Amino acid sequence: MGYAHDIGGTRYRFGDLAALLARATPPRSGDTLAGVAAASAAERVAAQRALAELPLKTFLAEAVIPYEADEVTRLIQDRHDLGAFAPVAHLTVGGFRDWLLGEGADSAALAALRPGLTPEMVAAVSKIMRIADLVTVAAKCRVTTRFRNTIGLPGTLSIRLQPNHPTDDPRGVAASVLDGLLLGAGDAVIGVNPATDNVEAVMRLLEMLDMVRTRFAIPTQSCVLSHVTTTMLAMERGAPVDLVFQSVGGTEGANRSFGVSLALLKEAREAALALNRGTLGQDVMYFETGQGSALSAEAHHGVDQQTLEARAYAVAREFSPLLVNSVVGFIGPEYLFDGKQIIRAGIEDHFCGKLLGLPMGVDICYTNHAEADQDDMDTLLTLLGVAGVTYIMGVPGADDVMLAYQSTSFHDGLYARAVLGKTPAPEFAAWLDRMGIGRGEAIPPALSPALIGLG
Amino acid sequence: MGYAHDIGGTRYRFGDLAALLARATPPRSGDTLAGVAAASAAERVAAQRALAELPLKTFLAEAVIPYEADEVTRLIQDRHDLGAFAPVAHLTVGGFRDWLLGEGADSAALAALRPGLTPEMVAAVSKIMRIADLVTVAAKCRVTTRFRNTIGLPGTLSIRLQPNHPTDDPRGVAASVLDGLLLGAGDAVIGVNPATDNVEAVMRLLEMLDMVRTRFAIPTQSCVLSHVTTTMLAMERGAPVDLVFQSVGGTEGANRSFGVSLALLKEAREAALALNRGTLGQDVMYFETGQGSALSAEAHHGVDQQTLEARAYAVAREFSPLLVNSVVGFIGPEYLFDGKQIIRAGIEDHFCGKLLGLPMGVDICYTNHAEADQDDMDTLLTLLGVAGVTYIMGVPGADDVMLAYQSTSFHDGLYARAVLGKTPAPEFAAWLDRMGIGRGEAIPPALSPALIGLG
Amino acid sequence: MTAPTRWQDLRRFTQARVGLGRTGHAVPTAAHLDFQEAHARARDAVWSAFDGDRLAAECAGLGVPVLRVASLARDRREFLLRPDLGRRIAEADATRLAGEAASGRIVLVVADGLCAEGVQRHAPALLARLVPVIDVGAIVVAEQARVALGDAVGEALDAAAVVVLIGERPGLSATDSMGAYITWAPRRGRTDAERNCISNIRPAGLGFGDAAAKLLWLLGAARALGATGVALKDEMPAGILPTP
Amino acid sequence: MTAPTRWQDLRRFTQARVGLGRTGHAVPTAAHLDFQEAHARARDAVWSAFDGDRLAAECAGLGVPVLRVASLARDRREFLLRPDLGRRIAEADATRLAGEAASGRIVLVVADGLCAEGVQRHAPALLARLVPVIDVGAIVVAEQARVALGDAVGEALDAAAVVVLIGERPGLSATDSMGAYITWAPRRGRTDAERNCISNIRPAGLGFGDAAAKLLWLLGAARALGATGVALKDEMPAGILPTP
Ligand code: B12
Ligand code: B12
Repeated sequence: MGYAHDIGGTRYRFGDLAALLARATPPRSGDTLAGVAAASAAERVAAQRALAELPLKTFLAEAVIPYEADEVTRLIQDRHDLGAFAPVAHLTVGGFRDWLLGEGADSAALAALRPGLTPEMVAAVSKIMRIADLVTVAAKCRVTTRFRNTIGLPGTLSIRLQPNHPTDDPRGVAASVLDGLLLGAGDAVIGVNPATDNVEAVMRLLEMLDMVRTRFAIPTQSCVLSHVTTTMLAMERGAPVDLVFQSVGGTEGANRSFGVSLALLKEAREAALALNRGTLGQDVMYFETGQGSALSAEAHHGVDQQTLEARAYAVAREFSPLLVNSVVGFIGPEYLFDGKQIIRAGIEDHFCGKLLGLPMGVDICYTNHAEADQDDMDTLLTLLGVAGVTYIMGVPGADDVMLAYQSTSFHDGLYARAVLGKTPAPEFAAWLDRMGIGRGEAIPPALSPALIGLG
Repeated sequence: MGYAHDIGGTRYRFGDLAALLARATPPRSGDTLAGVAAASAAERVAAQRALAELPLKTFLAEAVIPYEADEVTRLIQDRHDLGAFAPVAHLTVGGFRDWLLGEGADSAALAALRPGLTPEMVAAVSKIMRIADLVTVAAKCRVTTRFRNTIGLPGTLSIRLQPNHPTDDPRGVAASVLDGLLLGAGDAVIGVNPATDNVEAVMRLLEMLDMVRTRFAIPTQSCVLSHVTTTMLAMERGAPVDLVFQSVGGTEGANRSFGVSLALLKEAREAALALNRGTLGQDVMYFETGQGSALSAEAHHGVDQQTLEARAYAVAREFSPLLVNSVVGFIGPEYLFDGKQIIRAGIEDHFCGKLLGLPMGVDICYTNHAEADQDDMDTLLTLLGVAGVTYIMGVPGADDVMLAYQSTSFHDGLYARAVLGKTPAPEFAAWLDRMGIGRGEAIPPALSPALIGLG
Repeated sequence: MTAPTRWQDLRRFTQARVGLGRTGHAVPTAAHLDFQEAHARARDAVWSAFDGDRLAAECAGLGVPVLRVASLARDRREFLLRPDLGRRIAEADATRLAGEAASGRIVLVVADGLCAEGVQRHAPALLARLVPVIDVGAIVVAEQARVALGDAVGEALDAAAVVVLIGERPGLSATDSMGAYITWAPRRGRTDAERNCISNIRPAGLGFGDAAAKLLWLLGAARALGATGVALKDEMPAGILPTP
Repeated sequence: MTAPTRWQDLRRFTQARVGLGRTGHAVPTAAHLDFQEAHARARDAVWSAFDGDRLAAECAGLGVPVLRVASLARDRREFLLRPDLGRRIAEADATRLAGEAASGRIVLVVADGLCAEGVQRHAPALLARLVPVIDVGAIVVAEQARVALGDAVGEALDAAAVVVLIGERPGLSATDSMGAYITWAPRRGRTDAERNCISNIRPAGLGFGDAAAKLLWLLGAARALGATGVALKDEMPAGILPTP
C-alpha cells in the first residue's frame, strides 16, 4: 500500500509503511547510508504530515517486516493486546501525539496502555515529536524493577558502574569499582565488559565482583557482559551470575548476527531465574541496544534505524529485564554523525523504551571518529535527567580504556543527581550513607582497598 | 606580553592576552570570521592549558583593549573592587574554575565576589569549563531585581511576552499580548520590538501596553524596545515608560555603531528613574546583547566574541538593570553557525552574566539561515532551565512575524516551568491564579478581549 | 464582527501564531507540523536565486540609469559566512561606477540581501512609486549584497544619499519581506548608527505606498538635517497621505 | 608496596582514570584538560595515515607471499561514513588474489581499520611470533578496510581461515590498539556471530606473546570444530605459555 502528501505543489509518494516511517525520521547518517532517508526537508515534512494522518490501527494490519520472515515481527504481533490498545484505537498518529501530551495521559494511563502499543506505533509518533515533547512524555512514564534493590522510582537516578580493563585484570577492575563506589555509582549494576571471551577469565571476574559486593555488603547486582552463551556456560559451571547480559537488535537477522535468538534468550533467562539470587525481585536480564546495529549486520529490511531500535525494545520487554539501555553514540558516525544526531537519538530511544514499559537507561556516549564532544554529552545527560532516565553509565573519568569510547563519568552522575535533585536507588542511598561515602577525600575505613585484595 | 604552551612536541605561541583568550575558545564561526580562532584542536588545547595556568591577577594588569582607547575598558578597570577580589586573588584561571565548582562557592560567596570580577576573568574561566560546569555554577548564582514584581527568585522562571507585529498595529499587538497572558507569559516584561522608529507610533504602543496592564491589573512592566534616544523623546513627551531598553555591546566602538555611549545610557536611566513608576523597586533598565555584534560593527579589536559579550555585561551592570538577555542565535550563522554553537554560546552567556551579577535571561533563538531547529531550542531551553535562567522569551507559536526568527513560544515557557517545577514571579503567579488563567481553553471573563479594545 | 470569545478568534487581529490551542503544555500536532513546513520553506528561501537581469530589465523603463554590481562574496554560502565580503565591491567596480557619477543625487540600490524572493517581486512596485518623486541619479542592482554595500556604491557614485532596498531574512510567516536603509552622504566606514531604516515592507506588512511616503519624508528630513541616523527621528505624522 | 590509603593510590592498579579527585561534583581542572588534550589526539589518530608500502616491506622478510589490496572506500571520510564499502574489494582485485590461491591455508590480513597507528607499529611484532608457528598462505596488507573485508579476501584466496589484524578505534588512553578477528572458512556474507575476536592487543594491553598464543589456541580449536564464532568458546587455560 502506498502513501502520499503534497507540499508546495509537489506530490511526495511513499511506497509502503517502512518508506513512510523512514522519510519522516529526523536526519541521521545511518538512514542515508541505508538509502532510506528523505532527500529534502520538504519530503521529510510531507512524510511527517502523511504519517500524522495515518490511523494507529494501520500498524496492526501492515508489518514493516513480514510476519513469516521474522520472529521479532511475530513476537510483536502475537503479544499485542487489543484491550489495552482500546483507549487510542480511534486515533491517528498525530492524534496519538496530542493524546500523549494531554493531561489525561498520566502515569497510570500510560502504564495501562503499554501492552497495546507496538514498537512501530511508538517509533512513528516519536518522529513527529520535538525533543521537548519526548522529554515531557517520558517524564510521565514510571517503570520500576527489582533484583537486590529498587530501580526506577520517581526522583531517583541510578548508575551502572562500568569498571572495564584492557586485559580484564581483576585487581584493575576492582580498583575502578572502588573508585566508582566512592563516587556514588553502582546502584543499577556493577557491570564489566570483558575484553576476552575466555570462560575462565569471565568466571574469575564474576567471582571477584561477587566478592566485592559481599565484602562491602552492597545492595546491588553484578554482571559480566560476555556473550549470553558464555554466561550460560559460566552458570553451568557454578559461577555467581546475578544478571544475564546480551546485546539485542530489532530483527531476527540482527540477532542472528549477534549469535542469539528469542529461544536462546528464554533459555538463558530460565537458567538465571533458577539461581534465585535476587532478594527483592527476580528481574534477571540486562539488554543493550543501539541504532545502527541491524544495518551494520545488513539485516535492516529497508526499515529506518530508529524504528528498528524500537523493535529491539519489543525483544527486551519479552524478558522482564532489570535494565535496558541504548548505547546511543557507541558505534560511530556512520549511524549517528554528530552530537546533534546522538542527542536526538538518545532522547528518542529513551522515550520509546519508556513508553513500551522498559526500565530505560542510556549510555550517553561518543567515539573519537564521530563529531561530538563532552559538551554534547553534558547536554544529553541533562536532557535525559529531566526526562527521568532510569540509569546512566559511570566510567572512570568518562574514558573507557577497553572499549575505546567516552561515556559519562562517575562525576557526571554526581552532577546530574545534584543539579536535578535526584537520589540513587533507596537501598543503595542508605548504604552510601552507612558507609560514609561522599564526605571528603579520604577512603572510609569500611571501604578499605585491602578488604577487596588491593594492597 | 606573550604566552606559549607545548602539545605533543609542538610549541604554540599566543602573542597577547586577547590572542590567548581567542585561541582557547570553543569553536565558533564568528571567531573564524574575525581570524582569531585556533587553527586546530591541538592549538585550542594548548591555549586552554596556558590560560588555566595564568594568574587571575594578570587581568588587572593587562587589558584586552587599551584603557585609553575604550570607555568600556575604563569602566571595567575603574569599577574593579580589590577587596571583593581578595578570596580569589591568589588563584590561576584553572584554580578559579576549581574554586567556582567547589562547595565553598555557595550563593553568598558568589554574590560577594561579583565586584571583584572583571568580564575578562569570567570569560576566561568559562573557556575551560564544560557545559555541565557552566550549568552547575550558574545554578548557584542568585540575582533578584524588582520593578512591579520580583524577578529571579529561586525556583522561578519568568517570561518576556514579545507580541511583535509587522506594522506595529496596536490591536495586533494586543491580541498577541492576550494570547501570551492566557499562556502564563509576561512576568518579566511585556516588551514589543517596534517595526518602525516613528516616535508617535512608539508612544501609541506605550500607551496601549499601559492600558492593557492597568485594565487587567497585571503586576508587571511594559517596554517598547525602540532606540534609547527614541524612548527618551517619548519620556520627554509624557509617554508611560516603565523600562528603558537598549542593545549594548562590549566595546566603545560597538556601542557607537548602536548610537549609544555610557553617558547617554546614564542620562536615559536618570530620566526613567525620575518617572518613579516602579512599585516594588526601581530597576528601570533592560539591555540586550549578543555574541557577534562588535565584530559586525568592525569594532572588535581582535578580541573573541565571547569575551566581548562578557564585556557588554559590564556595561549592563553599571546601570542596575531589571533584565538583561543575550539574543544568542539572533544574528545568524556568521557568528554562531549551528545549533551546537548556539547552545554552547547560550550557556556561556548565561553563566558569565550571572557570575557578574546580572538578572540574566536568554532569547533562545535561531534564524532560518543558520543550521538549527526546534530540537536545538528545546535542548538549550531545558539546559538553561536547569541552570536557573532568570527569564526567556515568549513569542506566539515561536515565530516572530516582525523580526523574522524563531524564539521560544508561550508553550515552551509552560513546558520549561512544568518539567522543571518552576513558577512565575510570585506576584504574577498570584495574579494568574486570581484571573483563573491556565484552566481550560476558554478566555476567562476577567480577561475579556473587549476590555482592551479587541472587539 | 462581534467581540471574540473563543481563543482562536484572536487570529483575526494578527498574522502571529496566536490561538493555537494546547495539548498539555505543547502545541497541537497540526500547529507543530505547520511550523515544520514553514521552516523548510523559509530555509529554502534563503537560497532563492536573485535574477539581476530580470530586475534590471524591469527597472529600465523608469528613465534612470540602471547599473549592476556584485559584492566580493562569490557564492551564497560565502555570502552567509562572510558578511565582510558582502559589504565590499571590487576596486574595478568602484572605478566603473565612478564614471557614472550621480553627484549630489540619490542612488537607489536594490540588493538580494538574505532573501531574494521579496526584493525580486516587490522592488519594482516600490521603485515605480519612488522614482517619479525624488531626484534619482541611478538605480544599482546589487548581488550577494549586505546593507553596507550601499556605502561603497554611494561613495563611488558621489551620491547625496543612498537608499538600499534589501531582502530581509526570511521568517516562517513571510519570505518576501524587504527593508529600506537610508544613508546620507554615504561613504565606506559609516556605521548603522548613521542610517535610518524602514522594515517589513511587503503586501502583508508595510504597503508600498506607505513605504514610499515614509522614505520621502525621511529623505526630506535628512536633507534638512544634513544627516541620517540616530540624530534623525522619524516624526512623520500618522495621517500623511501615501503616494498614489 | 603498602596498601593504598589515599584515593589516588588506586591508579597503581589500572590505566583507567581513577582517583581523579573532585571539586564539587566535577573533575578538577587538571584532569579536565588532560581529557581535552587526549580527545584532540585521539581524533587525530583516526586520520593517521597507513603506510602500506612500509608495512609490506617489513613483512617481506617473513618468508610468505605479501599481497596488497584496498577496499572500495576511496578516502578516509568515505571509509568512515560507508562501512559497506570498507568491507568490499573490487572484482578485479578478487580475481588477482585468486591467482595467488592459498588453498586450505591460513591468510593473515593486516588492515588499518579505524586507526592505522597501532597496526603500523605493532603488526610486524605479532606477525613475527605467529608466522613461524602456523601454516600461513599469505599476508595481505589491506587499506581502508573493515573486519569483514577479510571474508572477501579469504574467499578469493580460498583460505581455510582468515585472521584480520585491524586497528581498533582509538580511545583517549590508547591510540595504538589492535584487534584480531578469526573467521573459519571465510566467504562473503559471514556474520560476526561466525568469528572470534581477540581485542586490545598492544603493549599496555594484551601483549604480543599472549595474543599470539591465544590466536594459536583459537585456530587449533577452530580447526577441530570446523568453525569459528559463537559455537567456539575460548577455553584456553590461564597458565598456557606464551610463544617466545
Ligand atoms: C564497536 C563494537 C561493537 C559494535 C559493532 C558494530 C559496528 N558496526 O561496529 C556492537 C555494539 C554491535 C558490538 C556488539 C558486540 N560486541 Co563488540 N565491540 C566493539 C568495539 C568497541 C570496537 C570494535 C572495533 O573497533 N573494531 C574495528 C573496526 C575497524 O572493525 P569494523 O569492521 O568496523 O567493526 C566490526 C567489528 O567490530 C565486529 N565486532 C564487534 N564486536 C564484536 C564481537 C565479536 C565477538 C566479534 C566476533 C566481532 C565483533 O563488528 C563490526 C561490524 O562487523 C570492541 C572493543 C575494542 N576495543 O575493539 C568490542 C568487542 C569486540 N565486542 C565484544 C563483544 C563481546 C560483543 C558482543 C558479543 C556483546 C554481546 N554479549 O552481545 C556483541 C555481539 C558481536 C557480534 N557477534 O556481532 C568484545 C569481544 C570479546 C571477545 N574477545 O570476544 C569486545 C572486545 C569488547 C566488549 N567486551 O564488548 N560490538
Ligand atoms: C539582524 C537585526 C539586527 C542585528 C544586526 C546585526 C547584524 N550583523 O545583522 C542587531 C541585533 C545588532 C540589531 C541591532 C539593532 N536593531 Co535591528 N534588526 C535586525 C533585523 C531582525 C534583521 C535585519 C535584516 O535582515 N537585514 C538585512 C540584511 C541583509 O542586512 P545586513 O547588512 O546583513 O544587516 C545590517 C542591517 O540589518 C543593520 N541593522 C540592523 N538593525 C538595524 C536598525 C537600524 C535602525 C539600522 C539603521 C540598521 C540596522 O545592521 C546590519 C549590519 O550592518 C531587523 C528586522 C527585520 N525584519 O528586518 C531589525 C531592525 C532593523 N532593527 C531595529 C532596531 C530598532 C535595532 C536597534 C536600534 C535596537 C536598539 N534599540 O538598540 C539596534 C541598533 C542598530 C544599529 N544602529 O546598529 C528595528 C529598526 C526600526 C526602525 N525602523 O528603525 C528593526 C526593524 C526591528 C526591531 N524593532 O528590532 N538589529
